[in-house]
Amino acid sequence: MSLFPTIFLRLLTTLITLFGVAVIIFVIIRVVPGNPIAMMLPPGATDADIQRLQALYGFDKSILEQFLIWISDVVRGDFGTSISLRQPVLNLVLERLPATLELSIIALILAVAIGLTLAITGTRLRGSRFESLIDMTNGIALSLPDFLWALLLILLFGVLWPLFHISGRISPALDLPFTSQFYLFESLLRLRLDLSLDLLSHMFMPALAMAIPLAAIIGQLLKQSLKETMHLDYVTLSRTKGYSENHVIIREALPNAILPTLTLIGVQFTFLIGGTVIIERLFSYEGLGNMAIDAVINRDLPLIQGIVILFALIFTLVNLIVDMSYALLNPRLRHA
Amino acid sequence: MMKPFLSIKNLTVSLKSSKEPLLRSVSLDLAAGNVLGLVGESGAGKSMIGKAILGILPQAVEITAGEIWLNDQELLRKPAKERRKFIGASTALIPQDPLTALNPSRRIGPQITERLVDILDWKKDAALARALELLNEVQIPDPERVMHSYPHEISGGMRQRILIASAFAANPKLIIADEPTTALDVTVQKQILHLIADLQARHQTSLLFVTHDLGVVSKVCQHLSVLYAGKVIEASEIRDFFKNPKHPYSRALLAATPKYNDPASSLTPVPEEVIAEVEAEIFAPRTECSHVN
Amino acid sequence: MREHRKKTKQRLGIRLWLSGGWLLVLIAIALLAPWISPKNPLEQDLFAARLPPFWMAGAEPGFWLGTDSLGRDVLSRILEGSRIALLVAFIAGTATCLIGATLGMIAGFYRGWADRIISRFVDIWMAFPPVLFAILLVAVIGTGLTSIIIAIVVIDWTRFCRVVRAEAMTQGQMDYVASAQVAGQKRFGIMIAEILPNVIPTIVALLTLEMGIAIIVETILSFVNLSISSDAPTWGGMIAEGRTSIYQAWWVLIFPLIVLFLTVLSFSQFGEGLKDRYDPVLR
Amino acid sequence: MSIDCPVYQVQNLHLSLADMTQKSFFGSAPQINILKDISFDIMKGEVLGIVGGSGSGKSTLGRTMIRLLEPSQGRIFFEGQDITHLPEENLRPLRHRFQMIFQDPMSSLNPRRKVGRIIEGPLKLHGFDRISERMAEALDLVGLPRSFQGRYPHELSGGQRQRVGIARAIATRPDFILADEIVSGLDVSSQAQVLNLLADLVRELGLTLAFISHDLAVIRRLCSRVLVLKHGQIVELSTTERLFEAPSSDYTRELLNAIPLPDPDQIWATN
Repeated sequence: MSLFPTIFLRLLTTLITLFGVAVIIFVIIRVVPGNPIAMMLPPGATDADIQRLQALYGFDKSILEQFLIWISDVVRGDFGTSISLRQPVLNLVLERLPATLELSIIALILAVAIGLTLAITGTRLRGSRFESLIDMTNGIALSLPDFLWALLLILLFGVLWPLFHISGRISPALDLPFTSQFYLFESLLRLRLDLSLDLLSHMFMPALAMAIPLAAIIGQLLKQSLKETMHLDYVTLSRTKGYSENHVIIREALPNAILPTLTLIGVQFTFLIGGTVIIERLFSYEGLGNMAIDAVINRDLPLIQGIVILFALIFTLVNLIVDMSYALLNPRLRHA
Repeated sequence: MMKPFLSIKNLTVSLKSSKEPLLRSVSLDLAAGNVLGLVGESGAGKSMIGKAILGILPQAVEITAGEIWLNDQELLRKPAKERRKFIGASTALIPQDPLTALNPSRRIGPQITERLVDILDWKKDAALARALELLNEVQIPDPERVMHSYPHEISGGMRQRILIASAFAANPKLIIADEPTTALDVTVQKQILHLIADLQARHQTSLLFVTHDLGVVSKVCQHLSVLYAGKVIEASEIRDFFKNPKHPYSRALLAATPKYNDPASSLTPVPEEVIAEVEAEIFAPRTECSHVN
Repeated sequence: MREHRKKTKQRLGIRLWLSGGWLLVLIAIALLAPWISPKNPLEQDLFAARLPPFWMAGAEPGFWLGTDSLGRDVLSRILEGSRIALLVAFIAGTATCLIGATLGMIAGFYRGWADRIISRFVDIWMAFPPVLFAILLVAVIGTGLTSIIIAIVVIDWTRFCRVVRAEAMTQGQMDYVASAQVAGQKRFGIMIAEILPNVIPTIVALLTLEMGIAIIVETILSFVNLSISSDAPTWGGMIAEGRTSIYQAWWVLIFPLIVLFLTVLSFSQFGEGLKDRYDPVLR
Repeated sequence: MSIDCPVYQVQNLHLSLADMTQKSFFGSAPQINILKDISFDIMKGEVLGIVGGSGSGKSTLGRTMIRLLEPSQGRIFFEGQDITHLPEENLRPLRHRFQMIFQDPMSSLNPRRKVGRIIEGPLKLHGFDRISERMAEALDLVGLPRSFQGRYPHELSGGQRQRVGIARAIATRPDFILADEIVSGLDVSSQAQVLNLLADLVRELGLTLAFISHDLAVIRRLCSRVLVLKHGQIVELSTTERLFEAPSSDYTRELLNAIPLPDPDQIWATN
């Protein structure tokens, strides 16, 4: 299939997915039992207050009308104003997003690094006792979610051997010279390594908690894919040419074995970002996830809708990038 | 007889886990410039011998006894790194399945020249020239374009030619062909077999040819060894073998091989008693096998 | 080969027995909780607040694993909490499995429009961060056991759907499916008689994994205090409370965490163990 | 159905499939025609060999005859009845009268069903009586011990699994069996056993067979007539004797000359 139609097809499905998310989130809040406005007001509110608010937020119109108004605003970037924080949703979200993105990227780097080493050492030691050891650790890491790993890490490195920080994003005492919300990247750019170190020591535990299950999945899948590739003739051929085992694994088998894992990393990266919701809460890390939970507890509908749409946007974008890079990296598709 | 370039003495290979032998003290010699066929049904262990020589035995299998002499050097006692380099420099493999024998994410050119440059320390352009020369020798149209293209852009038969060119490019002393034409159509197989035979004669390379097809062996090899369950049950010169095979199993195998021009003696199943006899011989205490001359 | 296979079979057997054993213990505890728990899990006693476990100094007899900041016995609350955890695990796990696997089979076997629609829904679902979706659902529907179960089913059916669909698709291309068609079997008959038996081992492994995940989701929900009901003791509630007083009373967090850890691990390993033990192809 | 009426009559058969790799988003995928104007008959008790290289369309022809694929043009008569575009419901009652044996014994037997139940499958579907008896008979006919009915496919050898495939096909005593490259995956000795078994079954049960293979020596052993396919077209259709003694088409000659016989003195030069 030549590249152009695939890209067009992919964009179309992305739009459908986004639209689907918008419809579902919009409907869930309004159609499900319980009046959204009543949920938001403190218990003592009178009927008059409820009526007034309904008119203000346009809840008195039909669902479809409300949806159309809301969609037209969203397309123009206006996500409405948050009820509990009384600020435009977009600003709130954009202010907190960098923290979550940085955390997810660090987690991804950790996961890929651990997963890669697990897979390569597993393949290198295949057939030995160590291999079954690696498989077992992989199995355990895989079956326990990030939430449990976070609690374990908090206990181990927060209480027993307090090596890392277990709450907050940066030590409050430090003065922050940052202009953007991307503290980590900016601290690196400004070569303020002391700040970077402090940030990292705050981010390491939550990132590691998120990274362990993903590393296990990558490790298992890549090891399986590597094992299959190792049986193929071109790998055996390379061995007979006199190359060392490491050369054969890294130069011949890995580039082909990594391709299927790439798509998985793309999909799992979006789960990773989703995972920040609870992890940020556990580590009281001021990211988008933490704000999302408060928004739900305060029944702040516009903010909830804004965050969910944004998450969906990130998800579809990441998937699009992964699919495109898969096509470019894989020579067979590139020349289609 | 010329000094054998390859000489295997009582090679025994068995499964690491259950110690079940896959090769039972196999001995064979291959003179320089000669072609030896290894024949047998699947599971007889014929390709295991090739793998043992090249040091690419599967993970679950190990060599428990025997020696492999290549160009007067014993391989099994060599330290791993030295052995790997020595095998890389003096032998080559023609694999069975052309579809998986070329790395799909790399261009064809480097897959031919890399061994010359990395292992044999040739200069880059010498390696390039050698590769182009061999691609011509295997009658590949427009070798420049082929060097730059990816494996998926080339047909199965053509890929097998490239693999043969790549094997001969390093002018190895020994080439092991592991069922090189089993995956090809019969018409393409004929061209490939002729190609291998011509190149072998021209470069005077010793060739170990592994196949299950007695027809192919009769066309390409000068000597053959017949294997059953990891044991060489008969070794002889080609014409003697096809005139009167000595071992009952060899005779039964010949009768079982399909021959379109003689339906009467084609595809007759191997009788039970022959199987019983050869099994008894293999699992009996080690008597010197009379049929090996 | 015989001896080799026996060795691997032993190793797998251990995994099955260990995980199965823990789950049996847990079920027994859940059933007998009211009778075997030493103290009343809800009874508060501010004078006995934050007592350490029995082996530490300042422990009180009878409070084996110590008490939380309101003086409630940690051990009894864990035993009581196991009821809700297992209830959620079995009901939510099976419901998610039934819905997800059926949709996955239909999409993977019949392909065509069914596949396109179901896959589109899976894509949309995967665009939602699962935890946020769960919290939102429970917040909107209101807390309680049924709403938690609905939340788990609504989020996690895609896990089954994706895996079962892929498995059904690979099995669909095998010749034995064409052979059943040649024998004159209806499409639906082929799905049930030919494809399903080959997909069941994967479904069983996923089902037990899903039970473990259901407990985790319940724990997360009670962590953000959207749990079943404010007073009923749940592991998640204890962990949430333990997290806040982690420096003063670490045991309030550790013991429910260990129990949760072992339970979720046993659920995932039990499924794998069952599959290795009873799947004819692997035996 | 009168005796002299052929089991199969294939008239001007065409079949083209969409080439999904070239499918652009807008239009439908370009069609490649795989079978081009194929016509032949198969008489009762006959064994017709269908031979050709890979990509010649021989497997597609076989699957179209038993309606696993629907032809684009032309007609197929089975025992006088036109089954070309018969919908699946009407085809179903006929299905037990034409059966198929598959090439890959690993993928053609359901790995999680016992051998006994695999053979009983078609019998149950079409409401045969004495089902377990017929299954045991089928096992005897293919030379497998009756105790095998309790085993799983992965506990059998390649040759044994292929015999289970044959037992399943003959259990309903069909009027026609399609054998698609059933010996290509086997060793020479089990090839010989399976082919002998098939020859006996054709004689004993009076089966009509279409035998697909790329190996002419196997065709000569078993078939009374041979149809040679190249790129979806019939290049030769003649009795086995005439085909081997005096092949009329160049392609058949090329195929014959390409086969390496187990005889060092055979002249085998490339033409």
